[in-house]
Amino acid sequence: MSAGGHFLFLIALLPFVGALLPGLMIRAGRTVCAWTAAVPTALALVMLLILAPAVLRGEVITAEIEWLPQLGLSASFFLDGLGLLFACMITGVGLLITLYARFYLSGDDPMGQFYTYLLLFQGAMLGIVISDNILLLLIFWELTSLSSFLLIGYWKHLPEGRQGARMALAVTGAGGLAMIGGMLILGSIAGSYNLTDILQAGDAIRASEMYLPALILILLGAFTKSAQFPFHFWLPHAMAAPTPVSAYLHSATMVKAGVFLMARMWPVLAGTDAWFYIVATTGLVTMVLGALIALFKDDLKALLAFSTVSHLGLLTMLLGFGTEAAAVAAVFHIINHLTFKAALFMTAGIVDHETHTRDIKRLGGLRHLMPVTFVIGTIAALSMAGIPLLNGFISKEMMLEEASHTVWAGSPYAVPVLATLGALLSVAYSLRFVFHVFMGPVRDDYPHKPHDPPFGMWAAPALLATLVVVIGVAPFLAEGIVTAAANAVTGADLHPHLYIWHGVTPALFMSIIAVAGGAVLLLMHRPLDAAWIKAPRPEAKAIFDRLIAGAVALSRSVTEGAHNGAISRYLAIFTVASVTLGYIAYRGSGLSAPTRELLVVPPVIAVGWVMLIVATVAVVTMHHNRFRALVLIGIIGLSISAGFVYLSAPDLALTQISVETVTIMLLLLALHFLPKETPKESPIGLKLRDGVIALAAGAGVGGLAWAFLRRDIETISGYHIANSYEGGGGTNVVNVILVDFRGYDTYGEIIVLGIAGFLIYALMHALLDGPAARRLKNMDYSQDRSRDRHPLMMVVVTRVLMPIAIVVGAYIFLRGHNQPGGGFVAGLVVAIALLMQYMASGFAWTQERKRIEYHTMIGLGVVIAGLTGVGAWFAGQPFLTSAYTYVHLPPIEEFELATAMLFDLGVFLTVLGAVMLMLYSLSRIARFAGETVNEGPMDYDPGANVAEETATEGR
Amino acid sequence: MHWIILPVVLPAMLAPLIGFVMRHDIVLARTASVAGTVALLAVALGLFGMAADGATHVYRLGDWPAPFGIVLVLDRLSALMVLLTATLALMVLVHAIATGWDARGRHFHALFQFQLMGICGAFLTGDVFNLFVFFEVLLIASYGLMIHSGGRDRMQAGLQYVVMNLAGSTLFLFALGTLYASTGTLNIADLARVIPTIPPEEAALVRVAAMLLMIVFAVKAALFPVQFWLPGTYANAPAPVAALFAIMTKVGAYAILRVHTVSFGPGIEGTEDLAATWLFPAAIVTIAIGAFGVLGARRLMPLIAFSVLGSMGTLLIALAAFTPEATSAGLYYLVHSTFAAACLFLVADLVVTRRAGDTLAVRPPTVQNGLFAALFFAAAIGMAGMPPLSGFLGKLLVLDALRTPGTIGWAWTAVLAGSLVTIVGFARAGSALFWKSTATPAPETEAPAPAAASPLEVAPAVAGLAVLALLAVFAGPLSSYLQDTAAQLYDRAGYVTAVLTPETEG
Amino acid sequence: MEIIVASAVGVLTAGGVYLLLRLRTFPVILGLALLSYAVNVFLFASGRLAIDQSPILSKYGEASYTDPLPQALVLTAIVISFGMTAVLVMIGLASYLEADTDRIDLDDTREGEDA
Amino acid sequence: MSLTAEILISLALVMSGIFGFVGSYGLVKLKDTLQRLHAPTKATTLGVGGVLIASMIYFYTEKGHLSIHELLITLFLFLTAPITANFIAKAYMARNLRREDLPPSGGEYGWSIYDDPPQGKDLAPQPETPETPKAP
Amino acid sequence: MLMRRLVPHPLLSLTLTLVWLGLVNKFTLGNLILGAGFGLVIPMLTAPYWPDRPRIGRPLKIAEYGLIVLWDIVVANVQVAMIILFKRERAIRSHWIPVPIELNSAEAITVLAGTITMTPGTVSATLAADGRSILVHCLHADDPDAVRDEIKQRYETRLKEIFS
Amino acid sequence: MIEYALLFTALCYGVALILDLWRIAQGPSSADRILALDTMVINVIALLVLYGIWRGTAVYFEAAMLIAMVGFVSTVAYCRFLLRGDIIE
Ligand code: NA
Ligand code: NA
Repeated sequence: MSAGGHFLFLIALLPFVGALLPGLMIRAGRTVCAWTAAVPTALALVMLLILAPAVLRGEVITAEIEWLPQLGLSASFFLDGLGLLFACMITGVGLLITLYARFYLSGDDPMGQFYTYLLLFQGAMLGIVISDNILLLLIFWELTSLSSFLLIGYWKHLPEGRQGARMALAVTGAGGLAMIGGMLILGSIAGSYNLTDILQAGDAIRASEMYLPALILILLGAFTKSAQFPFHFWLPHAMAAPTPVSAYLHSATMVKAGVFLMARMWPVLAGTDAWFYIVATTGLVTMVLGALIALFKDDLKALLAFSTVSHLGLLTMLLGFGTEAAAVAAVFHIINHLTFKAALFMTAGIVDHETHTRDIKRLGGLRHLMPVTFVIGTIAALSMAGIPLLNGFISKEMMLEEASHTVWAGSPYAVPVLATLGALLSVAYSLRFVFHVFMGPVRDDYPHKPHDPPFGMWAAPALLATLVVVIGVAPFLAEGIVTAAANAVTGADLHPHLYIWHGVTPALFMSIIAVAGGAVLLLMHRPLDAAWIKAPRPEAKAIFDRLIAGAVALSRSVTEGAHNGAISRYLAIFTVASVTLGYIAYRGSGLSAPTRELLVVPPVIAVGWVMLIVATVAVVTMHHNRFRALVLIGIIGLSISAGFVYLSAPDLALTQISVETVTIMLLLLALHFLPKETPKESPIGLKLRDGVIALAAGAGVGGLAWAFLRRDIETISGYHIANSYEGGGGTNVVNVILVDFRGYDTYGEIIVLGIAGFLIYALMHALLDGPAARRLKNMDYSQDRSRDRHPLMMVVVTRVLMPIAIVVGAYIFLRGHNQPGGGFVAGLVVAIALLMQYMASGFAWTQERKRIEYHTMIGLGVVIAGLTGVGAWFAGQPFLTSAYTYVHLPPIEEFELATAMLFDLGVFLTVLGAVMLMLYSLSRIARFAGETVNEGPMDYDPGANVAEETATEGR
Repeated sequence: MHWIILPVVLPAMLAPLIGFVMRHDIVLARTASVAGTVALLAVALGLFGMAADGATHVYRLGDWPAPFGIVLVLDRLSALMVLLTATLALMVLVHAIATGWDARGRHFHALFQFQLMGICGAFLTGDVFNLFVFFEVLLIASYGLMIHSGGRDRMQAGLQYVVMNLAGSTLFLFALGTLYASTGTLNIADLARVIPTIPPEEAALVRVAAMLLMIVFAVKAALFPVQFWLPGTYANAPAPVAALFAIMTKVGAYAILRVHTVSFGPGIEGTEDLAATWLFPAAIVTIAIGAFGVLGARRLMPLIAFSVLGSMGTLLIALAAFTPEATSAGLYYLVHSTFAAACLFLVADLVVTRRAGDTLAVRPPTVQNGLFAALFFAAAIGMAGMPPLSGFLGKLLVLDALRTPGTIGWAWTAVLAGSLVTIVGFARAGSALFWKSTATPAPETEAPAPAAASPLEVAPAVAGLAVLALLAVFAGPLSSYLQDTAAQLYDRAGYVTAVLTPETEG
Repeated sequence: MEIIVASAVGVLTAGGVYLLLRLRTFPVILGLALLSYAVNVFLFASGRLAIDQSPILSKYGEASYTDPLPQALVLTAIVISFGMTAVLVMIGLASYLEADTDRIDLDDTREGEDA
Repeated sequence: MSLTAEILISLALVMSGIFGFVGSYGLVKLKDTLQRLHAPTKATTLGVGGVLIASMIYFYTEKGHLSIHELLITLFLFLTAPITANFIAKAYMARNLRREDLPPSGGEYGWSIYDDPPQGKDLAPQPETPETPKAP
Repeated sequence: MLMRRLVPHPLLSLTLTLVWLGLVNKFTLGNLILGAGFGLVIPMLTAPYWPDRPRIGRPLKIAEYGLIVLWDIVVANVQVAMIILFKRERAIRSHWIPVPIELNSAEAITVLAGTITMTPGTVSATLAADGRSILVHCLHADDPDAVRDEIKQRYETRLKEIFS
Repeated sequence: MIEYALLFTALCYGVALILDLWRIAQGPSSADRILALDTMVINVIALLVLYGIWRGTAVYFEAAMLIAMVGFVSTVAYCRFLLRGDIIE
């Protein structure tokens, strides 16, 4: 870090910190607010001025903090002549704008916000010009786009403001993104993202094959920001911003960022044919075109905006020439343009502020009403026209001089002629600004009676106008900064001299032609204007709007077409993708030779297969009758369970069949509310498509199974078989895996069930609290029903069967560790037993007599399982480590006690609780739907009449 | 030594208690839920510290050696993901409580804790089947959260979400079956040991398994062409839930990263080519879809949802390269995009609940229009990857890491153009919501104006923005941690040794 | 036997996928049920097929056992898919009651003005 | 295993096989649903009984201890078969027959599928008062 | 009364104990104790669902009744099998037979209906709403009244004795 | 001898299953289908017990018993659905 480097951090940081203040200080009044906004700017300026002497001596101030070294991004800053020039411009004009805005903004405008945005923007601009790391520069670059978006859209209620802001953001944002690409390429060629390093690597960069892409991408950024043709159209629309913003962004700062960047990169990128033809040509075209359009703009600010476009073109062209003299001219013109253009914008703002119009056709004669404004405006405008003794003249002469000996594609005339034309047009619109606004007779139809504004408002432009004159008369005063900046741009050691009088050069003649021609054009303005209005020309805004609207419409049709909520299509795509990608993966390699001998198929198994296939096909073909489909599903479940038994998987059989039963119950309960038929609505084409997809999926999965079923592999389960008894204390290896080896899976699994229970309960409440409740109430399920609800026979049999089923559940639970069974199946068996009771005696009656909340059961189950796992900690073992022991209690024979059983108890409780909570929730909905409630265990108990006293017992 | 299991056990024990003990007392439930989440955050920080030294910690559940039992594996990556989850969770939880979302239905806090359990479990496990189980845990909890408080649109969207994920889970099982059938093991480290021993010319089955697994993970990560579920889901979920879901897509990304690096990853002849064939182009298309969606959105919530989609594309484009550099860039972007998305949803919630719906049509300005506008633009800047928030750095890192000739053109174009379209889309939306509204007079007869947002309601969103800023400021140290993380991830031998060697610390 | 199992898985999958692609909630639920049968058998088969070799340790000498691990995995999968199905059924029902239609596709495009 | 046992077992098996077949054959052959109901409820149930008896004898002679859990299945089937038949019959009647198709019950009340049960004082069906869930 | 609460249904308790022994399929003291435990606990837990204990008057008759029914089942099955296998379809004459009953307890009615279903060619299709008659479907009978009378005399009379 | 008897019986039940299947496909009433499914369940139970005898093991007994139990419950549920629509009311 060089001496004074700390100041650089402060300069970069101050505006951002300061941005917080105005918003907070606005309560203290508008003037205080303005002051708080001015302080950081002023401080930054002071620091710059402190550093200035050293920089002017040719020193470069640097400062660096590491930020993201992995990327090559560091918070490093440097200040050379170019940076100093721009930084001073940014802070200096910033101060003036702060002052001006204090008076310009009306009482309704949120001033705090304004200054906040302004400072943010200023910080971003300062960052750009003092960044020593191009990634850092990119960050500030994007920040200028964002903050200018806020500034342009400041008057949110105006559609022009919003649209202008979005347009600016879109165009400059796009350029910025392109520039990211360019900068990353540049960095990788140079091997560093530090500007100081990159500036040393010019030769390497220009020689690289990636030079052209990088150049184009970076220029895209610069051109969009600096409103170069064909990206110039956003700038005039940005004029919807309050005039202080226009004066700042569109004269001094933001639009100059592109120019700055070209100047910054000049030593690295300039000097090639590509550079010359792209940059100089673009600049030239922009200069002429901008000037031409400016001439016919009736809106004062639009006129100035296009004039800015034109001048930016001029600067671009100069930088594009790639000569050192042109670079000097560019640097000098940057200063000059700043002074007169900012003054002009402020003048325009004053006129607008005073007359309530910016329409030139409604103005004229203001010379008498607003003499001060007139003087300021005229000086600035004449400088813009390039009238001698004003600073614009000098730099324009230098420009014409450079143009006069530039050869473009072999032609020595193209550039000089067009440059002169540009200058000529420039004279014309500048004079128009003076004559059509201030000269002529005083009118009596101004929207508002104008007079000169308060001093605070004209002070800033007056100061600038003074500068215009001072530099115009004594240009050598600017030599120091111009030299420093030009040396920074070119990397050479130049000592340019600035004179008012350049001698009789081609430039002088070109200048004379321009002034004379401009005057003539102004005289002919009326007919020309009429012709212009009639002439067909592309309206950039309309094109842009159409472009965006088209993009939006396209996006909309793409996204809405694709994400239209047609889940069947999503699923079809998902299936097709899975099959296709799976197949691609499969085709990428081969298979080993089959090793397994195939098992024979006994006839009964073949029958089972037929059952399964027929039932599946029938489900598919008959699914429109929903109840029938459920019956058919029953066959599938049955055959698969039997198949599991045959294939040595008794646990699977038990689980499959009991789960299936409960599932069918749930489906039946739900089907009660749903339509009983599925309409036949799929067109044949869709069915065909789905059929093909389904067959492909089936073939894929079946083929996969067929492929691996014939091949043996080593698996890890030998360990499980070997350690199940010794280490896990059980002989049912599957169960030991479930509660011990992979007990953690089971833990997750019961949690899934518990959540399902909770979820369904919550959903039931959401339904009953919502509008669906009313629909439910109005549903009529009564038609077509049998009259007996709780038949006597069923009730009686259940009285015996349910306890038996519970014993069976207990049995299955207790033996699970050693024989097929376990907590899960047991839970389902007991749940089915309870279900039997619910079916027999009805929900309300049964529910009244239940002993334990199902929520509690789920909670207990999950907690018990968890605590069993945690218990192992106290033995210094990991979660879910089991222990078991054999207990001998005479007269009972020896039995095993295992913590795994406690875990299984958790499983049991969760399963039972979850299933019951699900059924409970579904039944609650049915109760809500106006179902009646039974109060006795059966429809009619003939015994109750005989022995009434016993019938009421147990209530 | 039991620290590793805590992120799973803690919420898993708390949730049922909240579910059955505190089901009728929202204050108690809130207290417990916040306390639990804070504790989770503390644990996550502890784990983060534990993993920072680069050791791979293995926790053998049931004291069974890998690959026969299930192990939890804590390395830098899983520690990071758990920490990310816990931080996000706390933010979202405070928002849900402050805005009262949690009281608009039953069992919010129980489901929330279960959700955390599932996510943490998925990040910590070292076993693919267990990964499936925890996927299911987090999914079923997410179903509950998704339809929390009910309502027609939400219910229909929830139904689609469930169906899509059930299809995904089915594919997961097909993939696991194929995997076990072709390798005989389920442990990620053991797979990494076994798969290289399969002759490359006989690897068809394991290749299918790898590919199907990738599709499964891609469904979660919302990658083209299995991304369709995301916009409808996120747009219709309660906003805080959508914010929490920001981590859910990352679970998919994490799984791809973990499994397809360690088990099938670079250097394994039979399977290494699979990842790139589809992942990379899919990520490109995903970015495009996300960007188009943002630009074309008619409603705010889908707009944000699409921006999440786009961010997943950007993330996956980095991960698809399967190089340590790109992975570490991707991880930075992952952390960033999680907070950015969450933040955006939280801000949107503040706005939408005070506005008649989330259509991007002009409505009179709400209370605190300026505050909301500022928050929205800040969050949008984060999401669109604009400076000064971390998204810009994330994007730069990703771009910088993708420089191979085959990828650079597509990747850069997609990321940069996607950003542009996204920016334009956000600008349009913000302009309509906050600017245009100022030109709309409030209707004469109006229901009482919605209440202003309390500081507590705004705090989580602001905290999210602060995190984005901090991520940017401390990008250097974070990146170097992430480089170490990626290096550790690509050190497959180290992982395998740590997991499969019996005497390593447990 | 192997071809029986493989073909059964294939047919169940095909049927499941076909129903999964239908437009109403109920057939979709049926489709998922078929798919879950298919996947359970598939997963089970990944341990290869064996007859009369149940993984219940025998006290009498050496015996051969089928691979128990896939069976345990299938059990876990069955339970999980049960929970999921229950939730799906309930959400399907809720969606029907809220929207008064059991179409599973939805039209999510609603009006919104250009900004 | 003694020849007697073998013969007994085989006999029980063959008989049960025949009954099992007859049950399903009746299901196919008989023309009316209610007629069909007779076949499986009896024949099939008995068929299973035969298999179970065979199993008991087999395990007794083979393993030497009396296996009784087959009896449980038998008990279960005998307990449930009447209910099953009853329900299926009612389901059929409710959907396919009208009150007039059946003979009168001869008592005060008609058949339960068509007629409401006698209304006792606490048997009156009444709608549940919708329980408004407590707001949390 | 306490006894009544502790052992609400002694027969059920006995049955459950036997069921347990059947399930474990091994008669040991430990299993008997465990089974008896279940036999005691489970009826206690499920007592609310079986509020009134049926009065069984003549326990010995139960055995007799059981044997008769078992015999009838075997015979019935052979008969039905014959009808199914060999009778031409047109020759089968099915009937609806309403059987008025005098049993009062729900348990008794259930046993009767069950018996009817399991025995010769009859299925009890439904009860009257007041439980005072059973509608029996007869697969094949030349004299429906005879069938009704046999039901009443062979089964109902015995059941009346048992449940009294 | 027992082997042949087992084979014969198994074949009988196999054919029975096919007949049941035919009835399920044929209907015509839902009651017929339920009846046929119930018969199928009982036939499968018989086959499982036969399988147990054939293999000389009691491992498959629980499956048979459980199928008997759930077969009953689901039959009742199907019927209740036809009778009342709501199986638990
Ligand atoms: Na253990
Ligand atoms: Na399990």
